[in-house]
Amino acid sequence: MTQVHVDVGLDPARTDFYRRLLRQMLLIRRFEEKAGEAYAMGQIGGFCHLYVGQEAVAVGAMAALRDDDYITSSYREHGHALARGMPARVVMAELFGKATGCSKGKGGSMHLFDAGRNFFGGHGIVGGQIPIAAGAAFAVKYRGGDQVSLCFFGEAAVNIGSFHETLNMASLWTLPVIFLVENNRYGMGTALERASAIDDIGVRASSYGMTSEVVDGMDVLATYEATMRAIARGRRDKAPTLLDVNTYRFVGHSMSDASHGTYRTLEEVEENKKNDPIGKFCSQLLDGEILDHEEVENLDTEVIGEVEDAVAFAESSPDPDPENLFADVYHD
Amino acid sequence: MTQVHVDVGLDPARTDFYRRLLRQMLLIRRFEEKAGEAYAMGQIGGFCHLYVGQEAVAVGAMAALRDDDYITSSYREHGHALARGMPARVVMAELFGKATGCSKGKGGSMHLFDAGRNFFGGHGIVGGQIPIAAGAAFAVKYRGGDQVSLCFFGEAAVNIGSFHETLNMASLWTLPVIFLVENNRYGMGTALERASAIDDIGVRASSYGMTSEVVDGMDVLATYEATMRAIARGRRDKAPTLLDVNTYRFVGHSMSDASHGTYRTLEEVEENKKNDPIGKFCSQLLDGEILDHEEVENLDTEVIGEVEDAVAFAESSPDPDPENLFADVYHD
Amino acid sequence: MPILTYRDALNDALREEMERDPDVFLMGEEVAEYDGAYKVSRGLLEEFGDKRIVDTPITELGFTGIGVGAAMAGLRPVIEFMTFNFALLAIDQIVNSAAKISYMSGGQFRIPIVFRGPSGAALQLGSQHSQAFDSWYANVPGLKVVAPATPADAKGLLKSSIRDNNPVVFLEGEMLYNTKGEVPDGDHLVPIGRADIKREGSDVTIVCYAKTLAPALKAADTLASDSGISAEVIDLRTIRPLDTEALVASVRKTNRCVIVEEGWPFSGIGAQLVDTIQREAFDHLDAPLLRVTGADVPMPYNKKLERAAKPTPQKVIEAVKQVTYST
Amino acid sequence: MPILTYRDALNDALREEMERDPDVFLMGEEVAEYDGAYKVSRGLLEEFGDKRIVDTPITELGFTGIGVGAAMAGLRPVIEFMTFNFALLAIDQIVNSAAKISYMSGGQFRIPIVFRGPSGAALQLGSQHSQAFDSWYANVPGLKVVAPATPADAKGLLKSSIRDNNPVVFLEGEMLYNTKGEVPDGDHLVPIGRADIKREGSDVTIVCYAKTLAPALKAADTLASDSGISAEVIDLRTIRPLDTEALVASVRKTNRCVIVEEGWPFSGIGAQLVDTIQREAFDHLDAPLLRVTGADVPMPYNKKLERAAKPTPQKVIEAVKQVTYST
Ligand SMILES: Cc1ncc(C[n+]2csc(CCOP(=O)(O)OP(=O)(O)O)c2C)c(N)n1
Ligand SMILES: Cc1ncc(C[n+]2csc(CCOP(=O)(O)OP(=O)(O)O)c2C)c(N)n1
Ligand SMILES: [Mg+2]
Ligand SMILES: [Mg+2]
Repeated sequence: MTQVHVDVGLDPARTDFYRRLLRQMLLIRRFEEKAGEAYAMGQIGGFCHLYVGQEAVAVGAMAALRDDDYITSSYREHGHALARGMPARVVMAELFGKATGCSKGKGGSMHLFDAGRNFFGGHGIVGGQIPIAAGAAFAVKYRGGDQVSLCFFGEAAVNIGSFHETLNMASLWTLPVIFLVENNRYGMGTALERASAIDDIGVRASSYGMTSEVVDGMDVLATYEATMRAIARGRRDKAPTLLDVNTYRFVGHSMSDASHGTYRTLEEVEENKKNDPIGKFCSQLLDGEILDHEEVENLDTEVIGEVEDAVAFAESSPDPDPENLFADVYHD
Repeated sequence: MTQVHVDVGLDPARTDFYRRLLRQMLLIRRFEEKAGEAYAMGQIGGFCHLYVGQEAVAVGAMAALRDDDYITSSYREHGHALARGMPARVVMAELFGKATGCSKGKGGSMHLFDAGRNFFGGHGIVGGQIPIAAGAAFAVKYRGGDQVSLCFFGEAAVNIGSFHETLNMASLWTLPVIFLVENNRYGMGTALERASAIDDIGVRASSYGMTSEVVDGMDVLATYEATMRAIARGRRDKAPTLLDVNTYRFVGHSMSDASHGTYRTLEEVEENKKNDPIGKFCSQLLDGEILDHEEVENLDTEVIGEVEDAVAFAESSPDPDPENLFADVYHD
Repeated sequence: MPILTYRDALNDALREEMERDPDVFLMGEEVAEYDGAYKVSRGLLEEFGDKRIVDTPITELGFTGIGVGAAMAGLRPVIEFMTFNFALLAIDQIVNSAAKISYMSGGQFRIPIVFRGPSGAALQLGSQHSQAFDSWYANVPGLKVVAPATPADAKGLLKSSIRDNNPVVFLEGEMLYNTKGEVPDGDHLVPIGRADIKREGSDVTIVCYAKTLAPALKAADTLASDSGISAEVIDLRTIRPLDTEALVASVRKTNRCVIVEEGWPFSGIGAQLVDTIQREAFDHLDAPLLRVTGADVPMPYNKKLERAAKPTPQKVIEAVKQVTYST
Repeated sequence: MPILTYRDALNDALREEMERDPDVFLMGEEVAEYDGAYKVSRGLLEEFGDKRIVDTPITELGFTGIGVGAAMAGLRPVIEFMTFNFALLAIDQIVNSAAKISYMSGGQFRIPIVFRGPSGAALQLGSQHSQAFDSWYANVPGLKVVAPATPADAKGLLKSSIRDNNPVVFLEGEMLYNTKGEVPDGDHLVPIGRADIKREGSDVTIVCYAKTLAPALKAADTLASDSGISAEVIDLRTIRPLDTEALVASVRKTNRCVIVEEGWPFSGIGAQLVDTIQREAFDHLDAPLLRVTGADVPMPYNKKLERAAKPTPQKVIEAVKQVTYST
């Protein structure tokens, strides 16, 4: 694997782009905070895996994609859905299980889908989405298109069989798929090094003759740039890439897991929070005089409004009609 | 991975050992020839995967083991069973489906077992035996023993999930298991390079921080030595090893597959036959004046007799009692 | 009508559907260069090239998931399992992805995919290669399960399955591939979800499908000639959705029923048929419903034991005699 | 008798059997340092150390196979699936290795292994996390299948399962872990293969197990108080081997039967019970056997839809009224 250090000096001409990135990260952060509250109030049920701390990954990577590219993710996919442009309303409504949710209330937090945006879900079985993503890439190549398929999964998924089987085929068949490992160092309560014989995930890629890159996933622009490079390989050469994107979740694995105590210390979490991807990017933008404090405040106010609107929308939306229990199992 | 070239000059003091190796290889060859005939005559049914050409692998590797070590294999395991010292009679009787077979006629060609010799089978699902072998190694370590667990599988099995999952755990937990890839270059009709993104199997091991070695599997002594080195790592450090043992099957994948035509040429097969592990070892022994022609002839006559006896035993053995259909499903 | 083997009928179905729709492709182990482990795809590589006839590594879980992803992106994959025994490794993708993505997404995605290959026992392949998980697939909402017994049904149902917009588990039989039968010319389609009366009768209904049609018909012949018992033989053809109407109509007529299946007894297909029939035709039953199933053991290798473990005409005859109280 | 939660009863069973037999160990995801995803193994790491309480990577297929190999080598593994949903990835090793190696080897090997964890739906976990494959496991010769409903049965059956010399699939329930009940002191063992009458009655038999005991008992209470119908509630406790005798005895007495299960209807556990009961007690049945099952859909996330998809006391009551013709 190669660690590429690119000096991404901020370019004032790209202010709109930076603003959009920041806005998306803020939106995800505020969304997740609200989702946590709604969960505590019993408005959201089941498992709920928040994305707090990892925002730069979804936002940076997704910003590099075209509208016709494909995305596949795990159960920790609220951030990916929002970064892909799914309205906060339909995402929140899905978390609330409402008929207006993106999956009509049938999917829930772990199963967000948006066919129109090529957002292929929201999968609950660890590793389940990996071959699916390669399948989308297979279809691209089959049709002679130049889209790529971006697959998000956690570092704990690299130990499961489907990862191995899929990476081999993706490389063998040169499929335009990007395997983006969100390496937040824990799979539930298990630290990477307690589950993987080697902790350099890039070495795994070399087993398949695949290019890999280590990426600072707390840096939205670094993530964007690395994804752009992977996309170039995908569109041009149809070659797959593995990105080992280092990040950290500031919260527990799911709503029923404490953020620290059992498997990591408060100090560790606090230490990592100093590296908050949003705070860092904000500072960069302020220091580079790309945005000023007021603009940042305004963005935050805006997204808070958007999230509140989403909650109001979700709250006021109807449950699915009981009649619909049997719909959507089969298509004509 | 490392390719170790050891100059195994023949040592006359080890004549008995060499004779045993040659005898076992000859036994397997003659056994398989007879099995092929018996299959053609309908005395053996189902799938039957012969080991002709690969004899040096089973014999060399098994010679390095102690009686209390563990062995696990695939459906192509007649050679392993014989090299482990299972009597030709009970192996042939099992192929014939007789009550006197090692698995009482219930297992057949693909499911040879011998609990007394720690021969853990005979598995028909590609990759199925790999975690089982690691499980035996787990038990060794659990009990503080110093046995090793030797697992045979084909090169096509390295692409399947269970290979990946198991190698990671074996390395992570330092289990004394030897993953012996019988790399005969084809999985049924699929050449290695059409199924694996990279054809250097040793690189796979590096993904798990595991030592690997490429071995000339047409050389029984080289295979023996490499296995000895792997065993040393296993007994001493409880460390697993992957051996990429290069070999070739001179016959079709199973009795229903032609030896050449579809996926490999007659020339290729003939070319490889020049490298016959038995012929080569014979020459070595003759050239080194370890054995003379007559001794070799005698050995061959002996094993032919043993195989004929095995066939006679199998032919004259009874079928399992129909009453036994329901036995052995459960233990008290 | 031309006489074809079951194998060639399937081959024709694949060829015709691939010609008809460029989105259809076939993927699996040895399907291309080797022409298929059981030669069902013979000649297709030559005709359609390796873009559409795709050899895979031994990675059932992986290539099944790739099929699902390709289907979500709009293709119509046909996934061949060399045998359905190996599909156990892929069953997570079949059940958790193929069968559920439509529902979980609120109907946004359809997964038009066919999983096909031989199921159940052939001859002396031993425990790990002789299993019929038909009832497992039929248990799963979101899947359709099809299991043709004749060349004509094989062709017509495979074509319908490929055109279906849902995941279809299509169960063939190694022992059926060489069997022959008339197959209608042209674009022969058999609808999914319809059973077929393969022999009319009035005294007892024998329900069967796929490999068990042969012993059922044989038993019916013997019963007619030896005991004057007139058996109606219903071939399910589709297991899910079940053609309840056809079943119930026949049992209402005959008042007796024997169900023949290859799989293990506990919660097998026959158990569901018993449940359905006793519920829908309770007052019409003159005897308990009986089942002839594979023996409740892993399949033994020995030929005689294996025969003893399989459904046979003799076992069907005995069951029929029992339900007709003619023993 | 002390009152324990189902969770603590399981914890006690594990602890006692591990103390009793050094060959018993527990392996699975998060069982050790995290004390178990559902805390069933709480405190065991501290007590027994990481040699015997083993955290694994996310590799269901791999660690299940490792368990089988360890069992062949003489250990007695307890394999925890965080939930049985994930066991689908391991089902090849459960079926093709654990269940068959004894038979395929002519009885040379025994595989004393327990596969345990929560099965079926909890609350709003969605389609992929809310499945009951009980009937699949029960379909397989070579496996035993146990599914306790109460803390006492949980403890007694887990201890028996660990001592059993065969692979046992031990189905728990996330919704049961917090339920409380009396658990006998000391070395409390419940034999595998025996159903238990949890409530005596004379008008109808309600068969249930695990999570469906609660709605069955609730329905029975309501039926007694509101309609004067006396329901006998039989808790299977073990699904395979089935306690046919107990079932048939009850139905011969009540002449009517309703079966309640969490899983999907097609070829579910209830289908097998119907088959068995109608065969063994045909002349005693005054009405068709009815089943209350999970709805034939992937589990929806929405709370109301989910409730509509699950067996409820109300649905049991309706079925009972139907079979007693009291609607
Ligand atoms: C096959 C499977 N096994 C176990 C689980 C339970 N589980 C859910 S998430 C998780 C940890 C995954 O960690 P990682 O892949 O690193 O992703 P992260 O949660 O950190 O985003 C586990 C064990 C599961 N969903 N699927
Ligand atoms: C999971 C699985 N998929 C497919 C098969 C069918 N099959 C049997 S052997 C084989 C090829 C295996 O090749 P390799 O591992 O190289 O071993 P070899 O036969 O060369 O000894 C295949 C595809 C199987 N038995 N199991
Ligand atoms: Mg993680
Ligand atoms: Mg090979």
